[in-house]
Amino acid sequence: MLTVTNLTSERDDRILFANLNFSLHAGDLLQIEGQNGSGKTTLLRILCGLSSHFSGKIYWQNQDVSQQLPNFLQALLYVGHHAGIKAALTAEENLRWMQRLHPLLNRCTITEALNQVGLYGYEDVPCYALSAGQQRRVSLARLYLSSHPLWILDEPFTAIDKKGVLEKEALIVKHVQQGGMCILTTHHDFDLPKQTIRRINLDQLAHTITSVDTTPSYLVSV
Amino acid sequence: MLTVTNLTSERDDRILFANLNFSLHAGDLLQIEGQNGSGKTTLLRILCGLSSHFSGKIYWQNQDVSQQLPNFLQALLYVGHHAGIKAALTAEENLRWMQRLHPLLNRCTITEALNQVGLYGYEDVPCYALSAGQQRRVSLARLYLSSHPLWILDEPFTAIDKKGVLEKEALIVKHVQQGGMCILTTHHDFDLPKQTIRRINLDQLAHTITSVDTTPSYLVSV
Amino acid sequence: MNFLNAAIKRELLLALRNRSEIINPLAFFLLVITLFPLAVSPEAKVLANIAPGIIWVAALLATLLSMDSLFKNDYDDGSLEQIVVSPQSLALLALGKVISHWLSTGFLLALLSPVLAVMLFLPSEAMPALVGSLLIGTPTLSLIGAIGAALTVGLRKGGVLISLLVLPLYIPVLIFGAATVQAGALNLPISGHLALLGAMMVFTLLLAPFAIAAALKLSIRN
Amino acid sequence: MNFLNAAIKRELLLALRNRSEIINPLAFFLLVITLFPLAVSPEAKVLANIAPGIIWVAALLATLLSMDSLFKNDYDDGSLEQIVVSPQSLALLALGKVISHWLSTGFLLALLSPVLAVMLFLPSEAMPALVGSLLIGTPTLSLIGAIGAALTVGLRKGGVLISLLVLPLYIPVLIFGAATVQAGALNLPISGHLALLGAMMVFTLLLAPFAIAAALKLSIRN
Amino acid sequence: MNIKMPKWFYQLASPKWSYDIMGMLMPWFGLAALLLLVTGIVWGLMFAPPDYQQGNSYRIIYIHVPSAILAQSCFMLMAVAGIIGMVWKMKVAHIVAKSAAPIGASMTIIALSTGAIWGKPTWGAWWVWDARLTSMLILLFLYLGIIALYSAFSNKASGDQAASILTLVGVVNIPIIKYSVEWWNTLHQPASFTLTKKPAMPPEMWVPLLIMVLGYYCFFAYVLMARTRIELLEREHKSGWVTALLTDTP
Ligand code: HEM
Ligand SMILES: Nc1ncnc2c1ncn2[C@@H]1O[C@H](COP(=O)(O)OP(=O)(O)OP(=O)(O)O)[C@@H](O)[C@H]1O
Ligand SMILES: Nc1ncnc2c1ncn2[C@@H]1O[C@H](COP(=O)(O)OP(=O)(O)OP(=O)(O)O)[C@@H](O)[C@H]1O
Ligand SMILES: [Mg+2]
Ligand SMILES: [Mg+2]
Repeated sequence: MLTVTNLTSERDDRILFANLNFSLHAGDLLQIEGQNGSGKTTLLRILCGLSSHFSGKIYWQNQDVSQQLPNFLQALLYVGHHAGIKAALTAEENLRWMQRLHPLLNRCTITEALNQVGLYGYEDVPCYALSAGQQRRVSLARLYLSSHPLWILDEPFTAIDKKGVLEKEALIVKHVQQGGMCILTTHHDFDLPKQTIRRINLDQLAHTITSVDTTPSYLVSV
Repeated sequence: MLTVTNLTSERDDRILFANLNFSLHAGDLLQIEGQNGSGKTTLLRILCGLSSHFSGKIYWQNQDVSQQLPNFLQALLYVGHHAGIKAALTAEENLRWMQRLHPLLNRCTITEALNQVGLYGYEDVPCYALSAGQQRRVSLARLYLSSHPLWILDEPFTAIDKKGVLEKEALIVKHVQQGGMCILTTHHDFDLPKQTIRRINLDQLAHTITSVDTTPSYLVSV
Repeated sequence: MNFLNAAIKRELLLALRNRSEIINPLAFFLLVITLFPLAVSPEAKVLANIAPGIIWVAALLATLLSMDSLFKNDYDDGSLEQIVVSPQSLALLALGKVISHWLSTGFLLALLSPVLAVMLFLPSEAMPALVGSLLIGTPTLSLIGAIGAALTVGLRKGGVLISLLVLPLYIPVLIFGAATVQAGALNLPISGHLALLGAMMVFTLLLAPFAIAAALKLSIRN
Repeated sequence: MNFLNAAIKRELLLALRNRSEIINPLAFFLLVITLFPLAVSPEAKVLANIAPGIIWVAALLATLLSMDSLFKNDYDDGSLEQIVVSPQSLALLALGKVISHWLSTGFLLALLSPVLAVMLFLPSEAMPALVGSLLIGTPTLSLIGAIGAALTVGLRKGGVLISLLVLPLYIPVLIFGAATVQAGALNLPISGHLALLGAMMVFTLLLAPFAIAAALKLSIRN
Repeated sequence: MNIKMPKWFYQLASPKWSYDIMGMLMPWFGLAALLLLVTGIVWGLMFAPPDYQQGNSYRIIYIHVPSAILAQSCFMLMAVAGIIGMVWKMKVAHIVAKSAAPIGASMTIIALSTGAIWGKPTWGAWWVWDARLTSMLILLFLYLGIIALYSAFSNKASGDQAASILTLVGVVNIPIIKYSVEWWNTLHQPASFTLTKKPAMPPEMWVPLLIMVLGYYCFFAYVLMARTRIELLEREHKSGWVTALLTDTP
């Protein structure tokens, strides 16, 4: 269970969001919304411990994350803006290395995962010779491999074609239905009933803050 | 007018498309469709002269492109996968340089263009301090500046939020309605009546080829 | 010419934006030269004897190493692509880049060299020869290095491959440069040497921009 | 230990994939050393005198320059991020990277050095001292260099800044390394020198991995 | 550039035609190389008189000099092929240049190592920084750079052109290197050992040497054509004539 209290982030004197509070339980799917530059990526990176531009507290299983980082990292799968794959290695070699890093990438075999993302026949091609979407698919193959409880995904559908997006959406829904948690950002429409998905809109948050705070803050043009 | 005859491309012994024929006239909007890895980016780069992995002919105003490259480049605006902006420079400085490169980026002032893409207030921020979507917006500000007859856009909407996508779609439609030409790839749905937009699907092309070896002439309905 | 001007200005602006780019070759030059008294011998007689050679080798290496990033950044962020699809002359742009590169390396190295020469006990009669040979010789190094940089820019981690390509071509400049300083130290006439270095410079100045432009196009289209 | 193994294997695989990474520091070493006879003097007596210093400076520079890319690629493509959000030890990974880096630079340099020593007329009695000092000294260079690389990896175009940070720390190794060879050439005992170099290696080996890991985390979170 | 050339020149541009012609010529060159090399070696090593100063160690000349000569000729050939390839867009010329590069590099290595072996007894050192030796070493570096460049490009056509640019820049530089290196050497130090003074050789010594040089050229042509043909097949493996070739000979 992930809980966030009073999370505030500012960059270069612009407050992105302030006093953000939420908690995420098993089975929750949380979508961070907001226009470009509203701070979605920043928020996700803060949650993963990849950014120190924040104040506030983050708890994992009711304990401060910084007190039990290894536990938290054990449970976390993060897919960021950058694919995190080596161009010189093949898809298979890349995923094998990911498995070394994350013991919980053990749900199925690598070959199965690659088939699932439609890279059958490309196992042995070095990744630099793959198209933009195919490279992204290699990175997303981790979702099929993962038995992590918590997924944090930043624009996972970038460069993926329509059929691919539908498949990955279904996978994410399945993950939370089986008791996983997922936080993601995406500009794609996620067509799901209200009760399945929760949304936090950072644009609105930015609005509320600018009026309260005393720092000469900046209103993002809408 | 852009005409392509018998365009064939292969990478590492995989034929991406063969004997592609089409022509584009004033007022045409052409969307290249196809799943990830089908060769959309490759095709666009070939058209712009950025790839030599092809055989076939490309004509501009009924003359071979390679015979009159300066003419062709004068008329062309290309927005690729990479934003083509310098992280250390501000949005304004970047666009000013683009104007030096392309004399036809003269439709409005840079400030106007930046306002149009919602970067009002960010003119003086170096681009590395912009979010993924904001960086893309800087690159797309060129569309507002451009009076080039031919636009070639590779996934222009990547990382752009929903409102931004709608605005840019409208801009593209306006461009062709005023007699411009546009070739683009996008995995977003482009909601337009059939007569406004033409589509070439590379998946189908790939299918027909792989079975036949003697390279039949495949004509896309124009 | 107008465009050449704009290109030079842009490069200098970029160099100023991350000042490290200017300071680094200088710092490297300084540090390499201070290594020799430590590694070889602190004796004035030994050092004075080898000083011309060492200063020239250090200047050559400082130029060579800063060469690697000359086109790399432009390649990675798509700026180079944009220049290739623009109607402007690539050779002119390349020349602009080389000129501003030289201003921020070779030129500054030449100005700094007398200080280092004093540290290596080079007799003061040799100073004009030192500064003169560096001023006339380093442009040739920048021009030839840019050919190597352009040839390797598209290669994944071309890295130090550029050294292999470029160093053999640097050797005549090195030999005549060091010989000029040695002649200067012995109070021999140096105008013959300088004329030769000047001839090399003019020769490369006339030919290199075209070789660079051709190499850049190749690298992009690979 | 298992993970250390896997990390080393991955790095060596990557190095093999673009073989230039292995050949390049060697080629650079070779080329730099051939520059000195050309720039300084072809006389055997002069060269033999300065050979220990030159070879050590060249080895130092070859190590230093290959250092720059040690973490850069992992940073740019997001691999480093992935390692930070994984439960594996960053220090162990860093150690693995340094070890494989040393195997493909320092180790090979040491093996190659006798050939170059012959070209500089170093007396054959000095060969054991040369190879020994390089074998024991270069790991320290790799370890210290990796700290510098980790500190600068996140900086836009940190470029040669790393030299500035690292070279001062290299100086003790350089002094003792070159002194070892000089002693060897004079048929003096060298075991004291080697023991000192060994002590430096052990000391950095114990401390550097943690410094590297801390620096990497800093760079990522900036 | 459109410079009119004779017909056979354009025929050369056809991969199939070149492949066939080389197939025809190869056996002759192979045979000539074999005859000349065997004659030269036997004559040089067994029948030529020993040198009055160096005794028998001079006999390495029969390997050393031909390889040194060839190492330089090969670079010229690559430059000419590079120009033809760039100006007339002739693929075959590029392929010839590419096939020649490793041969030239090997010849350079042979010249260097036989020279080094020879240097030890005559000069007492494996290596001296003499003008000729130095420019040879630089030539080796140029070869290695060119080979590295060929292999670094994924698009073979791009690699060809990149290497051609480097070859042309290099070939312009070679006379400059030679000149500068020679000047550098004589300026600072009277060379302790000069290679430029020809040892007054009796004909019994230089005739076998001449035969060896000719043999080397034939051998070079033979290997070059073999390598070119292989490269042609590899590049053209999709085209009709290669498929026909492969299906014709079961
Ligand atoms: C690594 C060391 C050496 C290198 C790189 C080298 C290189 C060369 C080169 C480039 C040539 C010119 C071929 C031509 O174009 O005519 C040559 C010729 C020759 N070399 Fe060497 N050489 C080396 C060592 C030696 C040694 C040690 C000797 C014997 C003392 C020697 C004796 C000769 C002779 C007699 C010729 C023929 C001279 C002539 O026809 O002009 N070389 N060598
Ligand atoms: N550098 C390269 N070397 C070899 N093959 C490549 C290279 N780049 C791309 N390819 C291959 O070319 C094919 C088409 O790539 P391309 O980038 O054109 O696809 P795309 O249609 O743009 O896909 P996406 O929707 O993912 O952007 C892919 O199958 C890929 O494997
Ligand atoms: N390195 C940085 N230095 C300073 N400010 C930054 C930096 N990176 C981002 N910012 C600022 O932080 C804000 C939020 O950026 P972030 O990347 O989190 O936005 P985002 O919501 O993910 O946007 P997008 O939809 O475009 O991905 C932006 O306004 C940007 O200007
Ligand atoms: Mg974002
Ligand atoms: Mg694409």
